[in-house]
Amino acid sequence: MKLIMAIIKPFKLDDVREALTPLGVQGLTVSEVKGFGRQKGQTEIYRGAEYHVSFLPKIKIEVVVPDDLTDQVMEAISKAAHTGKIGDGKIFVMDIERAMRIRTGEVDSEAL
Amino acid sequence: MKLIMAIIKPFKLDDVREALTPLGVQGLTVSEVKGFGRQKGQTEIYRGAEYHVSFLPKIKIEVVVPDDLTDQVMEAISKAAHTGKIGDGKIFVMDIERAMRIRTGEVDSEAL
Amino acid sequence: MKLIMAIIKPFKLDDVREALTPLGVQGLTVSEVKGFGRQKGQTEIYRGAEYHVSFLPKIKIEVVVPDDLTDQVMEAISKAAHTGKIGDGKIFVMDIERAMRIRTGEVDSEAL
Amino acid sequence: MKKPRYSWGLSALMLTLLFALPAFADDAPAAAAAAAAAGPPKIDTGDTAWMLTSTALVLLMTVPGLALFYAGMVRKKNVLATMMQSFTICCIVTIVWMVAGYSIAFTNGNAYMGDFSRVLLNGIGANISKGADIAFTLGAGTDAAAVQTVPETVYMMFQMTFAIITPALIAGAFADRMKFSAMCIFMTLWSLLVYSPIAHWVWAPTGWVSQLGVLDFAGGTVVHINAGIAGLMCALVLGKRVGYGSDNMAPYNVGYAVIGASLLWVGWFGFNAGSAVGANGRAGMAMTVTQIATAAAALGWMFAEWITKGKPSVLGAISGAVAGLVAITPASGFVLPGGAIVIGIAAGVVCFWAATSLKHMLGYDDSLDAFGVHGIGGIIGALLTGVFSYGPLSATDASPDGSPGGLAQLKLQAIGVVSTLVYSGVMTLIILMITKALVGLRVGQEEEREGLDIVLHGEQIF
Amino acid sequence: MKKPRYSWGLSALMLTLLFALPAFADDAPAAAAAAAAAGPPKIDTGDTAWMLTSTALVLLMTVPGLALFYAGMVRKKNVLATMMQSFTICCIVTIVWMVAGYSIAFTNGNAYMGDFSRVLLNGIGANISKGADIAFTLGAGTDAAAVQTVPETVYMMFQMTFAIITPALIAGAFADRMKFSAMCIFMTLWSLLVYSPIAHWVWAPTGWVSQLGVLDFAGGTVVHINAGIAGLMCALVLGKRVGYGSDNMAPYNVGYAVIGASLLWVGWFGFNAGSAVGANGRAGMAMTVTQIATAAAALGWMFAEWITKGKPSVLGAISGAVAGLVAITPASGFVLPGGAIVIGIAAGVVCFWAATSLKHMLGYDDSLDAFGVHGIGGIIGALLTGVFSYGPLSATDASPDGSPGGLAQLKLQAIGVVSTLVYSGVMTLIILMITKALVGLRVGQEEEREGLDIVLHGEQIF
Amino acid sequence: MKKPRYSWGLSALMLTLLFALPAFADDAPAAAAAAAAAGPPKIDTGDTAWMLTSTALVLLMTVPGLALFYAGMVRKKNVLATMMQSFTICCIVTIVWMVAGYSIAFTNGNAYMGDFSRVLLNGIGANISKGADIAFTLGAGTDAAAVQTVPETVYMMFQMTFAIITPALIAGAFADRMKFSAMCIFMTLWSLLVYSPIAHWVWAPTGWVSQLGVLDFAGGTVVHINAGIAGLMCALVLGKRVGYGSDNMAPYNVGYAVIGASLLWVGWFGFNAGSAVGANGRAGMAMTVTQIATAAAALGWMFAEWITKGKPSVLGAISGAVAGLVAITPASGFVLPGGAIVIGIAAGVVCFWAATSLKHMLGYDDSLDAFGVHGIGGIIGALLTGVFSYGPLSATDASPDGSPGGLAQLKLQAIGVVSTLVYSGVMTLIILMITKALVGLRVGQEEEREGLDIVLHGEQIF
Ligand SMILES: Nc1ncnc2c1ncn2[C@@H]1O[C@H](COP(=O)(O)OP(=O)(O)O)[C@@H](O)[C@H]1O
Ligand SMILES: Nc1ncnc2c1ncn2[C@@H]1O[C@H](COP(=O)(O)OP(=O)(O)O)[C@@H](O)[C@H]1O
Ligand SMILES: Nc1ncnc2c1ncn2[C@@H]1O[C@H](COP(=O)(O)OP(=O)(O)O)[C@@H](O)[C@H]1O
Repeated sequence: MKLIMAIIKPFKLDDVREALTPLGVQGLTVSEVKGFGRQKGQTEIYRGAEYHVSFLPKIKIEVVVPDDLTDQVMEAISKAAHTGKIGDGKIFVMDIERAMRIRTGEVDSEAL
Repeated sequence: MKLIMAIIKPFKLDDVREALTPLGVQGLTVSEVKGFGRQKGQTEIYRGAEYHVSFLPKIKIEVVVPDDLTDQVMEAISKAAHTGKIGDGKIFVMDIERAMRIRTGEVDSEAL
Repeated sequence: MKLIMAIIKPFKLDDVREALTPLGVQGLTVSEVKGFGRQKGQTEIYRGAEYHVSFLPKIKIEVVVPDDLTDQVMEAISKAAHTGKIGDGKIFVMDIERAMRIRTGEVDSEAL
Repeated sequence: MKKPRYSWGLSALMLTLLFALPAFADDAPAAAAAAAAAGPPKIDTGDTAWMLTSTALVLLMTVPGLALFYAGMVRKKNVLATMMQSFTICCIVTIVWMVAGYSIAFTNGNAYMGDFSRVLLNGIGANISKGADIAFTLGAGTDAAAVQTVPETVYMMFQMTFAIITPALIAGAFADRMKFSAMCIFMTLWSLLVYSPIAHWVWAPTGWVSQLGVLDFAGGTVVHINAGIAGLMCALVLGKRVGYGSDNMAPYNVGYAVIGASLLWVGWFGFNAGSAVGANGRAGMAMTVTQIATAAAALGWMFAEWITKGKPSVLGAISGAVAGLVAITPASGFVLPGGAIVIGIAAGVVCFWAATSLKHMLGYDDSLDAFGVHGIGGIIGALLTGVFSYGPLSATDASPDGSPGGLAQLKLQAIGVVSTLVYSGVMTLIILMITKALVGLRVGQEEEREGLDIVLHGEQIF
Repeated sequence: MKKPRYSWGLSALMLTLLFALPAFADDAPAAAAAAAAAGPPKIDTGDTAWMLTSTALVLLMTVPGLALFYAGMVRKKNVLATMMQSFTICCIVTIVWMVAGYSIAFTNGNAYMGDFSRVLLNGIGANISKGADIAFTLGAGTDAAAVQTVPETVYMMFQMTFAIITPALIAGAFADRMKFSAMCIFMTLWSLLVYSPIAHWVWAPTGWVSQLGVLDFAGGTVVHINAGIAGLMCALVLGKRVGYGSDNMAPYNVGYAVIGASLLWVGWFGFNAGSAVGANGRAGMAMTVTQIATAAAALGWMFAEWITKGKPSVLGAISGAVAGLVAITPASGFVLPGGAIVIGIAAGVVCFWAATSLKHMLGYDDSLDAFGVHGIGGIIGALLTGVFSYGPLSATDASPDGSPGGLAQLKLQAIGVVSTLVYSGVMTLIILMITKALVGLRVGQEEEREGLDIVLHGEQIF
Repeated sequence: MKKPRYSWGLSALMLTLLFALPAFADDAPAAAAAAAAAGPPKIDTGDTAWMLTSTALVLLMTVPGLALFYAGMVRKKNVLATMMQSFTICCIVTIVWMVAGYSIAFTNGNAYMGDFSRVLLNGIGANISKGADIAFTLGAGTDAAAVQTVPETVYMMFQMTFAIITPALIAGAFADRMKFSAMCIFMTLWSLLVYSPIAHWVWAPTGWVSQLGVLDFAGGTVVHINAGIAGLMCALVLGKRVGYGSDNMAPYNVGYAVIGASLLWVGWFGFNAGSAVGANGRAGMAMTVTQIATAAAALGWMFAEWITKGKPSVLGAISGAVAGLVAITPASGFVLPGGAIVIGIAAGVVCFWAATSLKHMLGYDDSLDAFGVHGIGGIIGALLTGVFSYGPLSATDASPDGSPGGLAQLKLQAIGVVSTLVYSGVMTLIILMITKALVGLRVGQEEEREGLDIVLHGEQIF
């Protein structure tokens, strides 16, 4: 199994989720994060003090999938989250050694 | 070392933490996340518009443990977080190559 | 590539970010988390009820870097986040198999 | 925004004429003698104190009351933009009202609109010098002249706060998707062309609705039905929010909405009891029935929801309270506690149905139920005023029976309701078209997804 | 909820008789002549203006004041449910008060409760017609008749807001664990069977406490001791919150609590200065001592905490302010600034000790310190009123010395305190038992862990 | 904190003498006869009702108004500490004012400060007994004696709320970095040594600024310029926040700031219209111009920002509103709606420039723009009062022309502005030095990074 961790623009979350359902992805976990990257925040001005807002709100999606789904899921996420503008985000893939469903005790791919 | 990442129901956090202490787990990190899975949120109605609430509040626990503790920790978490009802959550295990305690510079299992 | 995950004290974030820039780190992702560890929260008293505050606010930094940068990045983070007082936090290193930049489709080290 | 005011004034006049239902009435020229006798009327400090207070209370309803009520019900990404709407409308209408709105609404003019004698509040300071403190006479010089016990500035200010909240209510219907520039233009026009004329019809002694004998103590037609139907038009013309029905549109912070609804409740004491334009028994009764109807409506909605959906929601309880406040508004100076409780329960249960079933059935997306609560609640209240009005409360020496409820009165009330619905609905459509032609109405789809806070104002809540 | 009101009324009567301490007094039948002379009394517009305002201010204390104060101190998962309690109590008591509460409290009846002549506010509109605006006479027809300068509706409404906030204060004691249905039933019964009778004892001219000469300007016994002891009973009967003492129960948003405390402070000007039932020197003095005692108590708690715990907490400062507001309440129309500062400091320091040490020692879980702040603060204030009362403030032509403080007065005050503690404590226990039998009192343990917002109302704050 | 009050009083006296600009004037001993004729003056209940209400409204401005306005603009880690500042200042100044502040400000004394006859509010209850309700005479016994229509307690309380908000405004300048203990000491001294004397100069009939004929209806000099320049001194002495210019200092919750600004707006009706010390035509006009100037200033700032920066920010709109409120304050009882709109626009645009460009250019870190908004806005208002003042509004039988605007008046206004700037600026510096010597001014750098909420108060917002 692989953990696919995607950092995307917040308003793309619904699109990504919808893109994953047809692939059989049954679950995923989402967090609100702040991203720092090439995309520079606007220079914000609060009553005269200019700050370079370097952290931008992003959404982190973590989804664990069987090995063979990895490519398709990456593909689907990158298509759904794509706007072509800087700051679209990244997808990272890690290996998951074990998985377990707490409710039933099922393990590994059964557990996803 | 392994990173054990567990997604659980929020009100189970205290139980899980208490279950881990006897095992010698000295630290863990917790985030508020939203989960999407088989557990469907209630269909919520806000003044007549019905929305299917697909994201539910969950807690993500990340805890790094020595390899030999992995089984016990998974066991303990899954017992403490168990309600038997859908949405109890998952436990995932990843490999950690290195670890370091910032305060002292200690590394690997010393650092946990 | 490696995912370096650091749990640090919140007010050290700016220092850490500044320490990474010279190394050529172009992006990172930050979340607000709560940490449980050796550092015990103050015993807090709310109108007479004493609670041992076991969870403390921490910042989690996730940054993916090419393999050869790992040491330098760990070093830089641990120096910048160091106060010498308990609760300074941890650094963990995981392997990343693949990476992808959503905007361009670039992969792996190109994508960072 | 304030430049072409005379031309707006003119178009207002023309449009008003266009939609004028009955024939023109004569401008009562005679009989200004009564008021002129025995020196100018003096103000009463107690009445003035209460009206100054009421003005502050009604302002509190819009900022921060309505701002919080509405902002608490939208999603996180639109919280600031929603507050900004209430706040900006408050500012814009203040200027519009000063420039021409007050003059159009409360000077004599004809049966359909006032004249321009108070444009820029011209002459409003005349009666104050040397502590003379002459009281204001509404409709001075007409045979329906009503001598007040407060200075004209106070009367004007109290009315201004009504002029402010009415368009602000509309914003609930188009929340989450209207352009800020479009909103500014729309509200300027709407205040001048819709609010001021209808206020004139109903509350100026020369207004045709007022002369018919339609009862509207504190604004069931002028404020709530008016804003409600305008909101419905906006919802229809702008269309549904992106993701409506599929995305989760759960309110970001119902707590804000509770604070907002509470401030609306408190402020409404100024709205309704203040409409007695004095600190007297009628104000006390208006406050009493306001409280009772509000509580009854909140409980009505709450139990209706508890029974049909299984849980009494906090959003439901506060929505019910607002529905009750709306429905008792036209009735507040006319009914007794018994009538109030019936009006309250009716409003709570019917608005619950309107906001949760009717809207669903008809399929429009009135985001925060401007129509379902203010439109429907206002209609219920306006009609039931005709049923429960208790004569002695409005009795005077001139009219010793007051305005008792009954079939005749009910018919009059229906006329008031229908003419407001028609005039406001049609005019709102026209103003929407004009605004659309000028700057467009809706933000882009991508922008809507990203949220108005960042897109329109460059800010966000963390 | 409102159906069996007459039977409640009857049980109220019976229970009241049961606990009546001294013997029955005669219903003063004679001497209604004084008030009847020289035409009915007219209202004073200035006094009426201030009482209308005060009513709005006291409503502001409950919604949103108390709602925010309490919601800010609970955990995130219970924020909305806590607000809902204040809001719903406001609605329920409004109806209960209208149906029978007001009549039980403020009609003549006997020394222990009023009669049913104002049930459903029957006859309250009688004095308004044709702008007659006849002023209300409290205890009309008795030899203690007190002619007011405001209409009865205003008097009734002002008192209603007191009837609303008192039960709402209790909710602090059982926060985070009571069933919503249980709360609705409990509060209905409590308002009728505890609040209204005690209000009658103390504030109706025919009440036995009032006739003894116990001083309670704005509700030290009726409101605060009453709510405090009832809260303590609730905390004892319901038991501790799950996880009490081990889980972190840090307040979700002390900021909300600060806003709430601030609104309580502002609203309390209506509460205390409004209890002068007029805009006069006594109201001004009541406002003055309220401000001084509040500031002194906040600083008292703050410095006590700073010294003993090392840091002055925000929660401490606002808790101290509320303690000061509570303690000055019974004293507010009777003491001078010097007395106020002593009462304030005493309240701040003693309530700090009560909420942080006494509670701990005794081991009950009064979640938000309804007893520690309102009970203890009220007792301090009620007793010290007997010490610092300055005669001339309450002097009239009939009683040229007023009610000066002293040992005699202190004894009377103690009687007021003890009888409130006993009656309210016992009755609260009984009502809790009844409620428990009907629907149970507490949510399940799992539900409590999950949080009342979702479990009871299906909503949450994000 | 309250112990060495007489020595403070003495130093106040000495410092006042030191900075006194013109020579000493004679204490008008004669001509107390006029007021004494025909029995003591009675209060007017209507006026008293409005002043009681105004007092509550002005308190609402500080807690929770300003507390929210400021807390919404700081970072999350300082939210509670910022609220705590407003709340604590409210408490401290209440006591300081009671102990000596009121006496220094509003008793006759000499041209530079009052005397100590009202220390501890000594004698303030004298006129109340037996419902006598004698009205207060400001400057009694001098030939400028001004008979009021409200009791002295009410006058004192109304003024106390002004004394509270003024130092609370300063806190915006040093937000995020001052020690809590330092703040407590600084504010105690500042209230006594700066606020009270300046209030005496401008508002006591014996004050030298007042006798010059400088116009300041509700506190342009006393409150806003005074707080603004003191804030600037604090910002300069304390230095910039750690990370200023590089870290993101985006406001945590602009929503809080919107609520705060709204409550400031509503409360300001009490501030300005209350400064008429009665419910009369002048109060109505003051309220009117307040509303108009505020709206104009908000729109002014908003459009200026929209044009120059591309987006109208919510923070900008509310900042503009506050700037307008500030600028109209000195003018409010003197100008007509036309003047108000000019003052409003000027304040909105100039303060926008001051807060976003001037501050940047000069390089000081006035965190929340206490100087940019209150200082600059106050100066604009004070000067333009001299331009737009309309004589008849301030006309009396004694002075039938009132105080019309013009070059002569403008010069007087400039004297008022400059003397406030100089005295307040210098004294603030001295008090800062004293405070620094006693406890230090600023928290450590590490503590500042960690946030004042945890470091100073051991609490945080989640
Ligand atoms: N090396 C990295 N490690 C972790 N997160 C990263 C890394 N680089 C970028 N990110 C995340 O991806 C987001 C987008 O990256 P950015 O460089 O702004 O644009 P783009 O993805 O178009 O190159 C960042 O805001 C950050 O959250
Ligand atoms: N494949 C997955 N990858 C990441 N997180 C998952 C995945 N599947 C489920 N989750 C997380 O686990 C939670 C519970 O899953 P769900 O399917 O609802 O119930 P259950 O765990 O009982 O099967 C989800 O809300 C989600 O946060
Ligand atoms: N085994 C672990 N797994 C995950 N996170 C940990 C672990 N141990 C510590 N942490 C995180 O590191 C933070 C600091 O650890 P702590 O034991 O308090 O101090 P120190 O880092 O100085 O040893 C904790 O608050 C927690 O967030």
